[in-house]
Amino acid sequence: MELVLALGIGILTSSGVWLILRPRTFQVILGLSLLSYAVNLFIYAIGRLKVDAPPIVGAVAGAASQYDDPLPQALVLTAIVISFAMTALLLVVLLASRGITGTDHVDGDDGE
Amino acid sequence: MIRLIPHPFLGLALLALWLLLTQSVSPGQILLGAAASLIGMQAYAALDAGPSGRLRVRLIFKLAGLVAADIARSNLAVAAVILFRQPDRVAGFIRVPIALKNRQALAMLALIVTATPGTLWVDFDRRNGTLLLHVLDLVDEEVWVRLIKDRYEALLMEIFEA
Amino acid sequence: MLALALAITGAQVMLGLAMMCAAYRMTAGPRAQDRVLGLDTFFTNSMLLLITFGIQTGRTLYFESALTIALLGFVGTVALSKFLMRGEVIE
Amino acid sequence: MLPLMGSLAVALLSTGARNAAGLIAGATALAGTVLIGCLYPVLAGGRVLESRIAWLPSLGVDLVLRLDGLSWLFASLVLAIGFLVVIYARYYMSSQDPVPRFFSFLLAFMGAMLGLVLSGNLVQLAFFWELTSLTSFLLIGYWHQNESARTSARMALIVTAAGGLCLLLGVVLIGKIVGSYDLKDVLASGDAIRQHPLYMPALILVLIGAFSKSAQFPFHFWLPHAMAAPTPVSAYLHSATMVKAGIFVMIRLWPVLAGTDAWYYIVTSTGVATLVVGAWAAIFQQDLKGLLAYSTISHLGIITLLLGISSPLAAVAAIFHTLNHAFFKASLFMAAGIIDHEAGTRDLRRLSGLYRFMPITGTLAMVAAAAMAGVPLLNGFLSKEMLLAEALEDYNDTWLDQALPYLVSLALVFSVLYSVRFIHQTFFGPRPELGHTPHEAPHWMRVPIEVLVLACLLIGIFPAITIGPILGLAAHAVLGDSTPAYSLAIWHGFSQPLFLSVVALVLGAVGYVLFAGRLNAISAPPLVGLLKGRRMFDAALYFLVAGARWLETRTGTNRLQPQLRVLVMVALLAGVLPFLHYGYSLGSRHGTVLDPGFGILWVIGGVLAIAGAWQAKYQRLAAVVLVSGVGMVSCITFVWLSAPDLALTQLLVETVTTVLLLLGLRWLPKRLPDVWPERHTPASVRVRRARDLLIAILAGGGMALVSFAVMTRPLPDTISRFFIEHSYADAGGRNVVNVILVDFRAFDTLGEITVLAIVAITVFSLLRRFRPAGESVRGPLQQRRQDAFDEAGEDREPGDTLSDYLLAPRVIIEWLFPVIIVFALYLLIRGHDLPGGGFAAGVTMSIALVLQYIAAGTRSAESRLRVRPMNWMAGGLLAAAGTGTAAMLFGYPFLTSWFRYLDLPIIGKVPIATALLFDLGVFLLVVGATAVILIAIAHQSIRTPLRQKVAPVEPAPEQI
Amino acid sequence: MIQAPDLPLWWSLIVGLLVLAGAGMTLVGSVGLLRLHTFFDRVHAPTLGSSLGAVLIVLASIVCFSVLRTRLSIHEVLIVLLITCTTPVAFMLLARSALYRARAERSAKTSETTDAEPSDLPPGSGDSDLAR
Amino acid sequence: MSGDWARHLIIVPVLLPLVAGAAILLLKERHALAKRVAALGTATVLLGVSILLLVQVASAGFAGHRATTAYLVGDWPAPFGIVLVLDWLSALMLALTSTLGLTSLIYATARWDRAGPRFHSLFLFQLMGLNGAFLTGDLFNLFVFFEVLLAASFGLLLHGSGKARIKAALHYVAINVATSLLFLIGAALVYGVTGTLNMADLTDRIPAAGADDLAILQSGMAVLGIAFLVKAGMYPLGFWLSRTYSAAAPPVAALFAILSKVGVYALLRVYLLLFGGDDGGAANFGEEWLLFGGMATIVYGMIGVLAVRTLKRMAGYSLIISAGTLLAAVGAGQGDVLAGALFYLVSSTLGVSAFYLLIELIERREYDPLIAGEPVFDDEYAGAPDELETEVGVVIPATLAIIGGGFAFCALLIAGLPPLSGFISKFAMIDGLLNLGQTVPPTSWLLIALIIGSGLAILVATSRAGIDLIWGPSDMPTPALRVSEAVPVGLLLAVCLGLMVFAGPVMRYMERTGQSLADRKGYVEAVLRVSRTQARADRP
Repeated sequence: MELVLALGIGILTSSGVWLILRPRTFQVILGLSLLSYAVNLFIYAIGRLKVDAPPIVGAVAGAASQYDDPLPQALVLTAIVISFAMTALLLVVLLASRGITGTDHVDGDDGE
Repeated sequence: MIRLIPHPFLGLALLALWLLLTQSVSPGQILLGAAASLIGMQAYAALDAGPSGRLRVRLIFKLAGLVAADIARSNLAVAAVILFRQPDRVAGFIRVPIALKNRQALAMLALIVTATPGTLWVDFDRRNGTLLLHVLDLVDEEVWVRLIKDRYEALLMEIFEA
Repeated sequence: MLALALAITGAQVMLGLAMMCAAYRMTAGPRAQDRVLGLDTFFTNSMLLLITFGIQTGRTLYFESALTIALLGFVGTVALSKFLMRGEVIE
Repeated sequence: MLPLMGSLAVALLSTGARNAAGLIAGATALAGTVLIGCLYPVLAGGRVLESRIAWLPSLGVDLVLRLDGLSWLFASLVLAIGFLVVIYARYYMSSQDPVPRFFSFLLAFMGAMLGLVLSGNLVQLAFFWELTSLTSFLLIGYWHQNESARTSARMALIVTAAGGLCLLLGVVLIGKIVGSYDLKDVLASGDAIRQHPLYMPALILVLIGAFSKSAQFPFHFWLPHAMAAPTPVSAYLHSATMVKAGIFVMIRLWPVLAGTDAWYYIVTSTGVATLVVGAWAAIFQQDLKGLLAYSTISHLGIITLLLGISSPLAAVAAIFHTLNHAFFKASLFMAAGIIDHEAGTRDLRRLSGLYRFMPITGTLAMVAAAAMAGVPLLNGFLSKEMLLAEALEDYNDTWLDQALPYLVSLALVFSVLYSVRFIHQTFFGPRPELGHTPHEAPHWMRVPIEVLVLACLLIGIFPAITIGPILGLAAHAVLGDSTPAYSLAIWHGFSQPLFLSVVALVLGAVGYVLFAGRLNAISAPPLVGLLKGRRMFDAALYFLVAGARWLETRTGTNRLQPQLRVLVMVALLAGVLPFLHYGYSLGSRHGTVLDPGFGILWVIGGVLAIAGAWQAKYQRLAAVVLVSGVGMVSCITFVWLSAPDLALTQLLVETVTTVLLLLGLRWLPKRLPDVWPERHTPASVRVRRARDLLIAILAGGGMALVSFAVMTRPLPDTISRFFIEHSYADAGGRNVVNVILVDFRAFDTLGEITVLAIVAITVFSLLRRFRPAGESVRGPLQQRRQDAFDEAGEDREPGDTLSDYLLAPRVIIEWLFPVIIVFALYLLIRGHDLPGGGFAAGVTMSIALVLQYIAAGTRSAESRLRVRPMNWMAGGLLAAAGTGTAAMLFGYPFLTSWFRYLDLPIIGKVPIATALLFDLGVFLLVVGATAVILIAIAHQSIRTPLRQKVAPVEPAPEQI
Repeated sequence: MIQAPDLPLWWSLIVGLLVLAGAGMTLVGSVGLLRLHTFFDRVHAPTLGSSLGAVLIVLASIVCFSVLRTRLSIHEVLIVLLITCTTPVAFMLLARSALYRARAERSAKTSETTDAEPSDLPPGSGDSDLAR
Repeated sequence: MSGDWARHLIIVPVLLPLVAGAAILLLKERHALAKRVAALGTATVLLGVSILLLVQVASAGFAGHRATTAYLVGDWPAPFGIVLVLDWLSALMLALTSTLGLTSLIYATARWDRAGPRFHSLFLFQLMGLNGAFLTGDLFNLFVFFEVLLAASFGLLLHGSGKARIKAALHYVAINVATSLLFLIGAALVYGVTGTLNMADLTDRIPAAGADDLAILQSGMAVLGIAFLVKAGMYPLGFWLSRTYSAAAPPVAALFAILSKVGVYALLRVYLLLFGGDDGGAANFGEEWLLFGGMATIVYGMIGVLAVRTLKRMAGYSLIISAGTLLAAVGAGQGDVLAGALFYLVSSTLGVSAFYLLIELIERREYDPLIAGEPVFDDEYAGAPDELETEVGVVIPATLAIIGGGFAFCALLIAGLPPLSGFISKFAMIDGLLNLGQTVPPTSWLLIALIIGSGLAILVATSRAGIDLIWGPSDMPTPALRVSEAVPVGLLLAVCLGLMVFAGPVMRYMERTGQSLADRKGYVEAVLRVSRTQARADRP
């Protein structure tokens, strides 16, 4: 499981990095989306993997080892929200830039 | 009262939804659910989607049963189409004249048609009341037209416009 | 017990394969509508996978995720379809 | 410090108040002079006055005003000559000039200079040193409408300020060697300094500072250009005071720095070079002030040379000459100013015969020039004698020592030559061909010159009475007990120096007679003229700037791609280096058993991600589809790995993001033309792609390795244990994740929703000014075509296609509206105990709204749903913050939560928690913010038709 | 992780079968995506998963949880209800868009498409620059 | 109860702008005056509060008590809940922020706040983000406040719109979003090894980290460091800085002057706290990188300052220089240097801030900042540009003189020449660098040379530009100067003047700050031992 997830994170990162290095704004935005998926998974994975141990406690909390580490989850939630906000912002800036420079190249000029 | 509960059926449905969601019928949840469904109703009323009219509940169940059976049957049929290639299978568009005018009824029909594997609601020309359907296994156009008109449209007409 | 466990795992594998098919459509196209169709199928299959997961663990916690896909999964498809048809999502 | 206050007072005067300004300036300088005069007896009694104000005690820097003989001498020089210059300037400056500014600068300079000479702390000295540079910059640039004034001022500033920084560093080093910046301590530890390994750097740095200020070769070039300043400034700064600052520092530090070979070679050779070069160049000047400027340089060289010799006697001579030079050079500059004023030119070739018009000025100038040339009975003679004596003295057997007499004599010849030339060409000869008749300057303008010349005479004739005690005092301050016996007599008998003096006088006069005519024809001094300091300076600056530009384009970039590439690479490097150092190892934790489903899932995830990356350029829609597929995969992963909250949120955000991206896609060009034709991609591009691919793979590999390494290690005892244990007991929630979000770490959440709010505002603000690209203004092709079809159809009306299209979906979506809202409320309420929460609920709610927009269109949706998202947002923020603040009212810290179970009849136990209120705030805000973002983008579409009215007429449908 | 909740044997067999059947149905539907040749054929296939497949799996879930918690657990019905409402919406919209696009493309190429279409639908012309 | 309120003072710098910003959102655009008054009032109160806090810290600290105080947000005990920590450094940064905030805001009210909607809210949120980042004692909370301040900075950067801003913003946003991801990765790795996010707790736990985990820990910290360095603008990560800041509206740029310092602050805080000690294998890790990176940054800044033609970009590069100087000074790793560096931080930030404000006054003659826009929502933004002229600016006769004087002032301040505080701080740094007795490492020499050289470069550049602009012949009309524009510049410069005059006490403060940063135990104790509110026990 760990290995698969690690590979998955790696692939997402690679794809994301490849995209943010591309010259089109839309590629960059998608790249950042992919990267943020990767990072979210990564943060999550840092809390170690546990199957079937959601951190929902009963009236009496069991030992901590019975639950998946809740803190990374909370962090990921925050990160998801923030990366959503940033994606929205980047998108709008992208549109504005596109409107004003007439191209969707990240540097405002064409050519690859 | 009407302003408070503009759509009683909807309200009940929402309450049921709430109780299903919470998986509980405790008094507290009923109260909360009622509150939630009030909000939901107000929201729906704000959409100004038109009066929901009187629905015939019994017929609805009948329709549901009918549709469920049809869906199950078509499922198998479509699975067969997929699994066993039938070289003589013809797929295509058919046109069905529809007399229904009520939006909600039309929407219901659309749901039924599309939810059933093998048939697909593609377009409906409101001005001349023609429905364009796509059928996966178009053996006989007339059979399909009859199916739609007799089985569903009539029933819907009764439910919504009677 | 084991039978059920195997059955569930088997079902998950089948659903996984179903998702693969959907993913194939998403990747290969050939047209945009095929991809969107693939996506919708992908979502539906995912939802089913989540339900089997709920059965597997005996927890109802995962139900909401499945329900959310059932309720809101179509929004993406709707938006994509409308984009294809009209060139914009909200007009 | 008096002058600084005076400067401020003058600065406040309006431009018209010239008399007042002059008066204040004069009074200030006079008061200073009197004050310092009064202090003389105290000093003569052998005391050193010190006053100390704590400033930076921890760094050993206090403001220390230290008045000893040397500083008294310089201070009185500064004040007295300052006073005279103020009087002179009052009449010199034309009535159009904004005089208050001038006087204000002048006084500021005076203050800085005083601070410099009075400072008893090395750092303070450097501090005021820079101040003099700055004020002199302002004074040189006073006539800033004149281009040369501007550039000269800047040059002077840069050279002297740079020198000042070197000086600073030098004195800091000295301070470090001594362990104190206090002058007293420094002066007491000369040996320690000279033996310290840091002596050399300190010496060189201090000397660079001093040389640059005192216009020593090769830093001399700024001085002649500084003559662009008004003449009073030249008289004051560039003869009497500022240039002497360098000399002052050398004298001040003479006891601790001098006496080594390094000092001797550097200082003496510089002095000689300056002396010779200055004198040589002075001969060839055609500009009156230029001549004086070069002569100043050469005289400064003399003083430097004397200091370099390192004998106590030479030091005395240096001090003496400093004083003398101040007197005669200031008067000469003033005289030159009068000449310029009256004759309207300073060109020696055009001047002549002025004596008949201005005999008094002429006489004064002659006396002063004679003093400069070293004619006996004048002060210049005395110090020159001392110089020659020292030059002849045999100190060490080096070539420099041997050559010194010859070089000095040569320079003296030159100096006689240019002095004679100055006088003769200006005052004698035929009537000048000037447009008007020059006459004598106003009396008060001459008074300063008269005073100064008188001083020259007095010193020259009665040296022992007039200057003797003062000089003695100053010399004692420098040399202490080793002050040599010296005599200030006019007549020392026939000695070698006298002989040389006479020879120089004669040779100089003869030289003038021989070469006078030829000199006028030469526009630049030979030999030295080649060393065009200014041009070199300009060229250096130019190359500096050009080089910087070149480097900036090479070392920096304005493009995004390289920046991101560097960022990724640096981060990668930073992440990998520790592993290279410590090695990469896996931990001992047993992994979880792989589920086949999970494996398949990630096969799909990987394929989708790669495909998405591949497609993103040309097939944007496909990429959006694929990326949302990846999102779904990660959502399922979260479910699988016990994070239902994450899954829920991820899913919802995923949906909104897709809609968002599609909204954005509408404004992007449909499809890009291939920049490079198939298979004709240039090699450079291919290399770049390969490189990026490599980086991407490395980055991905790094992430995979690191995460795997972490995941295989056992989890340390995390703070989460506390959360799990206290979640239900102390915070009343079963869903630990949600409790963390709304209670344990609610502060994070507060920040997070603020981010969302900010972004929403930003998006909204930005889109107010949104201008879509040309081709997307007209609306999508599909719409135009479908509208055209509707127009063409007989039984159709425009918009029919759309309404038919949406007929059934719209109704169903309307049905779903209340369902989704109830679902959202459900998520909100249950969040504390089960997956859900304010954020998920808020996004769900906003999806409900957006669905209505999609189905009904903006206008129609808004005619029915009046959303005021800004108010939602504000309300949400206030609710969340208010909940937290409420805790403070009860004396708890911000955001302290509170909950109770209420026992109600029938209903039973009901939990009441402030956390729910907080979550409600989150909910409201998220609804508002998401709605603002999506709706603001959606609104762009209905804004475009407004533009179409003005835009070129749409092509008719048939043409499409 | 191969595990399952603790159910009585018979119930577990029922649940297992239901799950397998549902998953199988869904798989068949998705395989249809691969096997069918035209878009309009393919669009029917996933309906299998969203109708019968979903029903079967949800049924399995209902059975499972009802037995586990020894009371009727029917909230999963919601999933079926909602999915029946939502997927058709998506498919309807998608089908219509596809039809428009097919038309547009055909009239651009003036070549045959596989779908027989009525002629009174919006015409299209050379918009090959549509986002694919 | 009233004595209790002093305890809550620490939350005010975060809470107040948030509440005020949100409340202002409720006001429609046409209530411009009310918004202004509210925003200005908030900024003033903030300044007051931050000064109070500063005094609180200083008086406690100088009296020999513990200066560091912690505040448990949510009343959860220290390593678990989020802690706000007020200590020498954070109090200093708060005061700096609120000073810049108030002055920039006053300046903005002259005209800039009407160049786009919702300016005041964004501005206040920006202050909130900055204050939060300076106060928090939690690594992830730091991330959140970084995002708050970044998001607000995006908004403010785009304020006024226009091509240059949008282009700059695109880069700025993209880079910062990527950087935020790095921050997350770094923070996650640190958590993965230590299991905590509280900085004090981290300090406690890091020495205990097994040798096996050290690589991961350092890797995480390094990635985290890169994230900070991007914000700080270190070469080669800071190419965006100059262009971005120069594109921003002047009051915004003036506030941004502190933005790059946030990165430096975070670095100081996190690194000195976590790796400052001598214990454990992770001690003093990364210092050389900082030192060399800082020096490279100075060089790049010098090159840039000399190369660029516009004053705004020059100001941006001088920010890079100052960031480089600070980084190198931190990397040099000595307490004495640190004190000087902190002084330098304050003085250069104030200087550059004033510089940005002045530049606009100088260059104002050339452009009109306001682009007309159309409303999206009907109630928004009732025709602001027309109203601008109705507000009469007081034209001071000697406008140009004041501007010129201010310019010279700023240039000196930034270049670090006497008589201003820039000089003192540079001197203090040099003094500190040489404080090693006999052996001064060559890197220190190099750094000293760079510190001095960079000052010179700034002098060369600003004197060129300044002379051309202020002294150069110009037939353009003398710009009208509003009081509300002159006052903030004057205020900033007055503060610098104050720093110079009271250099002694200020320096003492800085030294204590430097010492407190080295005193990790004191910090840890102050944070981890802080007690919860007593009445807590009655909670169920």
